[in-house]
Amino acid sequence: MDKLLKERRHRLNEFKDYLGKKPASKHVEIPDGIYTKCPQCEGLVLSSHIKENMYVCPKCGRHMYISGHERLEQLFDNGKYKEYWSSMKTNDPLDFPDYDLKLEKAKKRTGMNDGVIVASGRIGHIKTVVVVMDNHFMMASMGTVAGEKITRAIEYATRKKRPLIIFSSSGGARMQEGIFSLMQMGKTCAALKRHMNAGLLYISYLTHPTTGGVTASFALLGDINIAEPGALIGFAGPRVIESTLRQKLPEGFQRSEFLVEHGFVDLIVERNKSRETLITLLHLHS
Amino acid sequence: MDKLLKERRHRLNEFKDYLGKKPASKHVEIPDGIYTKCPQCEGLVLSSHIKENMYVCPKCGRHMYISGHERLEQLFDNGKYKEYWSSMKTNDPLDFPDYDLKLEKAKKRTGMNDGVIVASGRIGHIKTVVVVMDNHFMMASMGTVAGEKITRAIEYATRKKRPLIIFSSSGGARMQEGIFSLMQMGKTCAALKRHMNAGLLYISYLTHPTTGGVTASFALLGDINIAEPGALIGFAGPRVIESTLRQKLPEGFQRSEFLVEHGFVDLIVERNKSRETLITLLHLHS
Amino acid sequence: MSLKEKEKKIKELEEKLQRIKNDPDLIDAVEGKRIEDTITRYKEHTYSSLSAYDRVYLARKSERPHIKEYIANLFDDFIEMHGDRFFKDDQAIVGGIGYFNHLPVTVIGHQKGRNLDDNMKCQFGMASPDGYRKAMRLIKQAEKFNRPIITFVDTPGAYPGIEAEENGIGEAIGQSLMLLSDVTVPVIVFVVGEGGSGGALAISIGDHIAMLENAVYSVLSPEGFASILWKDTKGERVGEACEVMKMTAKDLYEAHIIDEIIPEALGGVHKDPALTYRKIRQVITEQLDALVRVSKKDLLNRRYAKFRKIGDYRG
Amino acid sequence: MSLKEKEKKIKELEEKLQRIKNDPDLIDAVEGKRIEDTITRYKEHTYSSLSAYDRVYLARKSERPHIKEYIANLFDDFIEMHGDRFFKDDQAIVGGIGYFNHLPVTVIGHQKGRNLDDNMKCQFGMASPDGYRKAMRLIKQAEKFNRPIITFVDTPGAYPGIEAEENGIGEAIGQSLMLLSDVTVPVIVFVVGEGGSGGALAISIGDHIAMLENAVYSVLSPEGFASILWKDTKGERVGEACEVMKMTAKDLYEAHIIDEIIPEALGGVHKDPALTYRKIRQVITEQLDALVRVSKKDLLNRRYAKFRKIGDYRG
Ligand SMILES: [Zn+2]
Ligand SMILES: [Zn+2]
Repeated sequence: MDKLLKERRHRLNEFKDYLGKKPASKHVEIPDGIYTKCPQCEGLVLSSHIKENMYVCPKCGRHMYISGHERLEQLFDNGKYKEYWSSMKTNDPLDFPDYDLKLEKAKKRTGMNDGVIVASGRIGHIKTVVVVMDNHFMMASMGTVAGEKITRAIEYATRKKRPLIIFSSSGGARMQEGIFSLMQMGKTCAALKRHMNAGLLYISYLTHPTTGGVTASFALLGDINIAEPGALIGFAGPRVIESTLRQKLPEGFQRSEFLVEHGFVDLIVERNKSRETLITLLHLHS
Repeated sequence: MDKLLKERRHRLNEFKDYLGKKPASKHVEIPDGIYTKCPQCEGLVLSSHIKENMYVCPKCGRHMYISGHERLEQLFDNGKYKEYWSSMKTNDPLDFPDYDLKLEKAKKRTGMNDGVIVASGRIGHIKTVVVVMDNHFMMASMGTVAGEKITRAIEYATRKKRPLIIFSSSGGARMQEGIFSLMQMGKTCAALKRHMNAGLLYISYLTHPTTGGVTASFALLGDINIAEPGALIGFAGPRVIESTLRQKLPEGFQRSEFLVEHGFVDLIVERNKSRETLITLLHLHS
Repeated sequence: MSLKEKEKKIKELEEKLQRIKNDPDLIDAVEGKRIEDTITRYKEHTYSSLSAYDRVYLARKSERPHIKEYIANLFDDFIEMHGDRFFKDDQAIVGGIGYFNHLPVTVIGHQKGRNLDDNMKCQFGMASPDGYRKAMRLIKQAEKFNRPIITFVDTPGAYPGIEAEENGIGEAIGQSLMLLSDVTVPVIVFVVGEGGSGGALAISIGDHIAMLENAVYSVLSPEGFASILWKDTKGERVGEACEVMKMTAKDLYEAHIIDEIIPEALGGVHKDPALTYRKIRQVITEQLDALVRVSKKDLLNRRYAKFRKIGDYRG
Repeated sequence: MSLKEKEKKIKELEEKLQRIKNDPDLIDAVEGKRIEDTITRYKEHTYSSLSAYDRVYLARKSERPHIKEYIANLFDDFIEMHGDRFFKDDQAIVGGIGYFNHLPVTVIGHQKGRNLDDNMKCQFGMASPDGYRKAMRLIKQAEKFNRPIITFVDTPGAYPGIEAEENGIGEAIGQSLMLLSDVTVPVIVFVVGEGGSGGALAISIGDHIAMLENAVYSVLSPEGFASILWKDTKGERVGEACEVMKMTAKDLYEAHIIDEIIPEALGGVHKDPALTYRKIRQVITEQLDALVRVSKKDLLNRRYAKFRKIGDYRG
């Protein structure tokens, strides 16, 4: 048992490494007017071009980080939407050391109070509730604020009989809120069941990276699951698994294409086809 | 494509071999008063002992053929049950050459008009509808008579709000009735759905061998699936698969234990525990 | 002469005629017309007296339209959905959502490949449990959103393999039969090629079953049938099996197993797919028009009765 | 001194006392009693001042009763059911039907092994998707037959492996959460050992959540927590993590995450399991008595509200 624990500790350490360092897309800063190096093909592209191209590398198609609000602007008709509950903040239920400082830093960096944005507006004329997880805010990990906002978004969609789209991207449950974070998984899924029972459409849109407690709650439960190309989607992080099994993982493990092959994602949609595809799907279900 | 067809032909030929020769238990005749050689351990056992032991080899536990009526006698309280629709006969819908002769022969051998027996009575005081497939009648293959009798049994159970137990054993669809046999799969499953919708218990009891169209219709759809030890249960016959793949099949492939391991059978119950287990289950659901 | 040989002869004649036509020295218009008429008469004769065995040959022709062509020609804005949410995305079954006219429908069908590569990917249209579980997921989704379901059947049968057995191919087919028998939306079935065994039946429980003129539908392939019942391993009695099995659209229509026969062009649907698409379109229009008016309860009761009555027994 | 070391010391003292007692030359009755009292006081002191870290140590003790012991001691005529009907029978989850008093109930729980062989079979209680899908099958069955569900939670977390990811461990946990949140029969949850992460939560959505005195329940193991948040790879801050995570029964009761704490014998449930079984039996009796009176609608609304309200935010 001790050995197991040691191993587990080791694994989780690696997981931390992964969470802290991996998502290369997170660190691609795109200042206007200069060149940006694509983390995949290493090509140099004018930053303004990348932005125009919805943060997809025009050379290799790599889907890089796009902020939540930019995504919403590109998605809604005329870029217009209403945001909800943006001022919600956590009460830090565990009174966790230095958590307030971390939150403050994330807020300064992103201008948001949490990594979850809830929006409502029209997409192809159809009133739709949209949730976006912006992983520039503490990896968009799910604490009580994320859980509450997502739950309210789902309940709002159910009440108004509207379709729901959730763009997932998350490091999983927010450690600093402990068990309260874990419980958000149950809370969001319970709300989702009521949305489903009402015969309403839920499209889960998985983006890079979606792991842990978000993967294991609402992210794979869509009537339709869509993924962006090459996104990492899994429960346990690849390094955790690799170090547990002490063997190389198969090529493309836990990437969008792998999830299609294994039956968990319906379709992979490139970002520039996103709005068009969603409009078709919303209309097919309206 | 020609090669595929040739291969398919070859496979099916092997399947026929299997259907015609394999089920060793089928050919173990047990005349009273003399010794019988167990097809598994090859031990010699007094035939009367085997009969007393419900046709289970006392040396190695091999479950041999037991006639439908003997099974029913051992199952119902005081061995008492009412049989239904025993006089039903096929009209030979394809007017198939020599089918009438085959039926006549099977009837002479078994005293039955078809391999399916429908019975009703009390098991542990609980009124229960029971179907037994007796493979001494043309491998208990499912033609229009079997399909109709099973459907009526299910409908009767639904109407009377009674639990249903089906002891499967079959070579699959009855070839001589062509498409009419195939359609019995849909018919029985449709009836089963209504039994299920009524919140009633269906126990599927799989015995050696259960293959083809019976495996692919009602046999694996039980609320609880029970199998006798060592029974062959599969859709395609093992020889068909072996000759398609040109490789040895894994040890124990398609046997009861294999089905438990792969998640399709709840429990393996030895024949002498059969009545006791069913009584417990019926009571738990009454 | 087998249909295959006759078709070869027709092809040769047509090529000869083409050569003659292109050479003004060799022929005048009248003679050309006479040769052409002869060919036409021969074709008409050939295809108006097809044996059941000939139909099997036509039904299996790889030139016939496959599911993706039916989808492209009958539905708009089709989006294919993937995966069973358990294990795999089986390419032997294709499914998705699209518009028929302006009505959203769910489309599900077997997929055969045209070349060896495709054949391997979709296992010659022989689906595994994951294929039927994908179909079931889409059927439940259709029910949730009250979308009619249209299926296209074209398979030699379910896949016979180790993994298919491990993952419960029998259970998957049984579940599919049970689910379709009770799904509260209209289900329209088209048997467009080979309707083989339980693998075909699994997506063929519906309110209206139509079959293409040269399609076949049977409990087992005629080769398997001859082999099992007559120990015919050399394929000598396959033709006889085709006849005795009553597996053609006409036989099945007469036996009240199917509801309608969809005409094909002379020589098979692939000679003029548009003709058949038009007819299929008409059938879907008529059927949806009628079926969407029926209450859910009546729909289920009628579907139940439709399969319930199939049998031929006495006593 | 860690609890492990203290327990070692207690064991040594008790063995010594035993040796002394068995040798009449060495001791008189009075002195024996005095030594015994000293040991008892030391034990009482030790176990009445347990740190969160100590609880984690106790919660993971392999001597604690496992699911099969709970089943054997609380239910009659239990029949274990196997398999998910898709892929496998995962030994990390045990489920079946039995009587509680005379009421049929469905019992589901994680299974840890006691020896290495068992550990391997049931992956130390870390379930794969097939385990959660087996649980879901039994939950739906319980709903069909209107049977209350009782779960026993004891897992370090879901299994982190290639096959588990391939087969959708995340999807399976999510589905399980969704299903339990809406199942129309009473669900009573007992966290009896380690309640680790999503793998524990997946079968912990219920109407009444009870936790054994020394059980723990957390978003992640304290080792993982310290490692992720404090980059503590040597386990130096695990004790601190245990405190800050608020993972003990008492912490969770105060945070209104759980509804009740079930007492354990001094030194842990394994020292006197009967005491804890009696208490669990009493909780089930009381809860079933109350819950079966509630209408299905109210049951679901209350369960929804129970989880809905968990959070701590402003604005
Ligand atoms: Zn690039
Ligand atoms: Zn023997």
